[in-house]
Amino acid sequence: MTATMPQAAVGASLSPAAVARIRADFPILQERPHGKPLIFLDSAASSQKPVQVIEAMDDYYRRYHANIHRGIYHISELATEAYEEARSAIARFIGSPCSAECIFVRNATEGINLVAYSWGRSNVRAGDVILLTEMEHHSNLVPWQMLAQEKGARLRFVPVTADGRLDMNRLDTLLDGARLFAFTAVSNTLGTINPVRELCLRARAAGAVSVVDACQAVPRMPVDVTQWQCDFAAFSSHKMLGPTGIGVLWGRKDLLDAMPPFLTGGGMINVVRYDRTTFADVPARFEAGTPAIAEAVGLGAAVAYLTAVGMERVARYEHELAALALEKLRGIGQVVVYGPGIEHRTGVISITVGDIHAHDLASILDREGICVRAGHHCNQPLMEKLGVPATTRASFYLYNTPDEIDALIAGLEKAKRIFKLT
Amino acid sequence: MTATMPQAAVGASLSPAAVARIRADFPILQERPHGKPLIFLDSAASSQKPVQVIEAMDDYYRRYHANIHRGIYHISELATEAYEEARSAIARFIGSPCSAECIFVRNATEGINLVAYSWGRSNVRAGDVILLTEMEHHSNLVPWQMLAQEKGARLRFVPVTADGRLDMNRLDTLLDGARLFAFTAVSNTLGTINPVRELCLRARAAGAVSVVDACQAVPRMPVDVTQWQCDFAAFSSHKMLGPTGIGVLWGRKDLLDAMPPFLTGGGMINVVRYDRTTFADVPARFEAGTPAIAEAVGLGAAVAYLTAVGMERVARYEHELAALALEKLRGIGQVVVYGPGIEHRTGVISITVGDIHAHDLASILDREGICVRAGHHCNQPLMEKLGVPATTRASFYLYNTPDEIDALIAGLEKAKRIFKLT
Amino acid sequence: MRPADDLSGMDELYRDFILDHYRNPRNAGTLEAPDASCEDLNPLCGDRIRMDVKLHDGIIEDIRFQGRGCAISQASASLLTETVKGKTVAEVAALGKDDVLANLGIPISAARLKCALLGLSVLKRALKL
Amino acid sequence: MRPADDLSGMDELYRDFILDHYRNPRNAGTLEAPDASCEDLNPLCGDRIRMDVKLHDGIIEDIRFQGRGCAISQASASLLTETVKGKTVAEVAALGKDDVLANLGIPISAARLKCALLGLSVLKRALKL
Ligand SMILES: Cc1ncc(COP(=O)(O)O)c(C=O)c1O
Ligand SMILES: Cc1ncc(COP(=O)(O)O)c(C=O)c1O
Repeated sequence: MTATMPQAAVGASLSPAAVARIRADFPILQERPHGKPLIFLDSAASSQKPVQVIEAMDDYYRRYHANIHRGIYHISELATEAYEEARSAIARFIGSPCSAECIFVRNATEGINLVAYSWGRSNVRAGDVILLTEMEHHSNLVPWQMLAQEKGARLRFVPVTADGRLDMNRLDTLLDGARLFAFTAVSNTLGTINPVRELCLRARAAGAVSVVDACQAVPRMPVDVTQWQCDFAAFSSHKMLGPTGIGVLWGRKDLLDAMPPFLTGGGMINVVRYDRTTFADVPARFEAGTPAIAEAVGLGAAVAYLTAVGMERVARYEHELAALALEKLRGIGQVVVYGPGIEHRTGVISITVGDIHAHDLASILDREGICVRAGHHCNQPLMEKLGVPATTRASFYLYNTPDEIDALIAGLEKAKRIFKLT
Repeated sequence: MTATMPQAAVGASLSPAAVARIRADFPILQERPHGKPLIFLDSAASSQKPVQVIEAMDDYYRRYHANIHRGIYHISELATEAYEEARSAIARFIGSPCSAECIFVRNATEGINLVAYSWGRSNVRAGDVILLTEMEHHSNLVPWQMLAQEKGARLRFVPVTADGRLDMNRLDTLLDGARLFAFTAVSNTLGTINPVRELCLRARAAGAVSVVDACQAVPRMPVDVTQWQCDFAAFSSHKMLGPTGIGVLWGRKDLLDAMPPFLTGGGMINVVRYDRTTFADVPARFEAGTPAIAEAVGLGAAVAYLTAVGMERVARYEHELAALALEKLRGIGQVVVYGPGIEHRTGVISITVGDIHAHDLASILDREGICVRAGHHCNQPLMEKLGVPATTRASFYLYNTPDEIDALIAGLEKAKRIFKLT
Repeated sequence: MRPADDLSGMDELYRDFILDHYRNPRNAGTLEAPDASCEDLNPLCGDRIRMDVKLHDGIIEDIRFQGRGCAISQASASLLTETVKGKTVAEVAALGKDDVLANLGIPISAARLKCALLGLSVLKRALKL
Repeated sequence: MRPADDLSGMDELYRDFILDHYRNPRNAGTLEAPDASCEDLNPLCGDRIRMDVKLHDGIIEDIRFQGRGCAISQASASLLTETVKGKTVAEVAALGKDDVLANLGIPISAARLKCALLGLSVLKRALKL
């Protein structure tokens, strides 16, 4: 719906000029919290939005908002088309052969819950094994605890090694007898990039269905669910330049076709009688009630933006920033970096600095205009395992710059002076 | 976040000048589908949005978007405050004594499903009765069918009388032994306004929990859940000038406090271990994952807009439009109006015209720029009972005018000429 | 208030023969012991059509339809029964959206396309195409 | 790159005595057989505090706290234990947000308020206030 697209330079990564042009698309980067330029290093929690996305939703509300699907008038037809076009755009973006495999949900969390309730409750039985990893976000852990508790199934965990990677040696043993293997493509705390395709193939070989938490992968690297060979994948719009209030559950068509509905009500039915109901085909079967229409339009615009920049480039640029940050962090004493070496990670970096608690560190950085996340990152058991109550996490995205990493380093040094650490 | 507010004139209803000023706030009313001015008579499906709402969300994305709750930096604090302020504003708007009673969901449909899954699965047992009415939207019918099926409970229905009202005579008999009574405050097909307070009190007297589908009530009349004496109420933002992608489940605090979680994951936990989890208090317990933050801000702005206009006035004006439309419709031969007399209804009017099918009628009106809904309105069993495959529904809201009703009447007459009806 | 328009544009959408097929559907009813049969509905709008077919040597010897719904869906189904009588199953298989629209000869908006195509889709399902 | 700022503004937030209470908490530890005890955490950030109290005639005779978390939460709890020793339960009941902030004497942002108040809230729960 919006015509202007980012003008990224050609090349392997993003040039400084390309990044400057990208930055110009993000109005929030003009903000000056505490009188300092905003340095946003918390995109792993939620990314900022380019004008293209904001304007696409604006345009929707100003020109063609209407409820979809059942409206026999012009603006309702436009809204329906835009909603379904967004679905198709997302399907193309993640290499899905068929747009009906993309179900709109509120966020990745709801997507995973949908699988746990709909697939899980009708396929997992007492004594079955559900395999997870020790690095899962609460959203890819608690729904499986609930399912295991309801069904009397057992949870197992792929251990995380000392350098923050999955212990692949024990995988086949752990997969033995597993009905389902749910794991994250990228750790939101350690930055670890997991070998998704290998994990999916080994799950399939063991007869387990694979559920990929793609929340940190889809925003920052090329993702192809066909290449991954996964069965389900969930991700959130708000982490990939899109609006809040929408996310996607991707599922293999044959699995989705066989699944009972989860939420029920308007829009997902075939024939309703007072005493019984038959349900619509996917994706409608899983989209009860009026959906997040404007948000789908916004997510479609976000996907168009990322496609125009090129996901290969986004991934390479973020990797460059991560490498730079790791190198500079090595130069500061008392900084501990968690997670694997640069070759296995993306631009999500968790640290601790001496005895400065993460919240204090984040507060000090905030006064410098620097936004980082502090806490357990919805990874409490992993924190426990790492032996820290909390870490401070900086995460980079296509609009960040090397200068901002310098500012982060200067902020950390200032924090050390305040806390009288040498 | 936006300063300008609608300038409604003082008075019992809305004056033509007040309506003109309101209309100026809705950009979409400038559209010209098929070269004709847009006449939007489908607000019962989804309302249009004033600039105040669109701009509040714009402002959020341009100035202070960040993930909420766990962010120790300026814009995250602003986002958290705005999100919680929206919750408080909604609580005040519906007379809730405590903002923690308002849970953000995607839409009314999800709100009702939340009650069915969380309250229903832990409170309804085999043989229990769930009482509904014959005029329920699929979203307040199918979730209860699913629950009844899972638990072996029985559904009963309060009959709809010939003039489209609930048969109150049989209510106490039907309530006998009921665990739960779910009903709509206003029929989205017949326009009937149900006696919510009486229904809730009689449910309570019979020991049944009441669930009010407030989807068509909250947008168009003053609602006070304390006065209603209900236990749960669900409604959608998109029908009350707010954005898509968000809705509210209101629940009595003591009931919510005792309910197990529904969706699980980030943001709704207390302590997570690999093998077990304890959960946060309400409302957080029921808001898993990153919520619809921008949408909450937009809904807050919608509530501010409606409050500034005054819900008494909105209700009276809509009632006046409905009375005018009913009178004019009586003047056209072969028009059948469904639903009760004007004293029991709001501005939602379903009709059939001779043997013209609703879809054909809607297509003809569309060419005149008139947007109406045609079909079963997610009320298939009620349609069956009325003995019609579909109706054409016009619904009015604060931005509609008497002129638009004249245009509707002219459109209906044209349709009759095309179909050669006299 | 806007002036009453003339009927141009809309009589385009609802030409006389469409109304005639709507009110007097051809080949209306059901067949006893059909060789192929299918009933389906468009869940979004509730339009419903049933097709009964009598086959002989791969040729549609007789066909009946029963339905309820809008003028577009019912007229389109009625026209279709006229078109296919005497045709081979292979010829029906080759029929597509364009043939249906050509048959109707009127502009169909995206929202109404499913109405127009319901008859053909039911017939194809009856014939397992 | 931006010039390194001086420490003004931030040493306001982390004055020496705050750091001192953080690193050398007063009344640290637990009590054997306390008359009142409570442990709680702020689930949003994981800060955790336990308070043990020895009461005599409605007076806080002894108090110990144990915790982990940020400088604000731990220093605030440490300061609190000094404040309440020798006070009556009724006096503790009267303590509120303003008293805690006055004790700390530094500006606290909305996001950090829960850290500052955690100690008081745990103590009040221990005393069933
Ligand atoms: C009475 C009633 N209940 C429930 C709904 C469902 O609302 P939503 O689709 O926003 O969940 C609607 C609107 O379609 C309605 O009119
Ligand atoms: C790896 C991972 N999984 C799941 C989530 C949950 O995403 P959301 O809160 O959008 O549902 C997140 C983000 O918080 C994440 O980083």
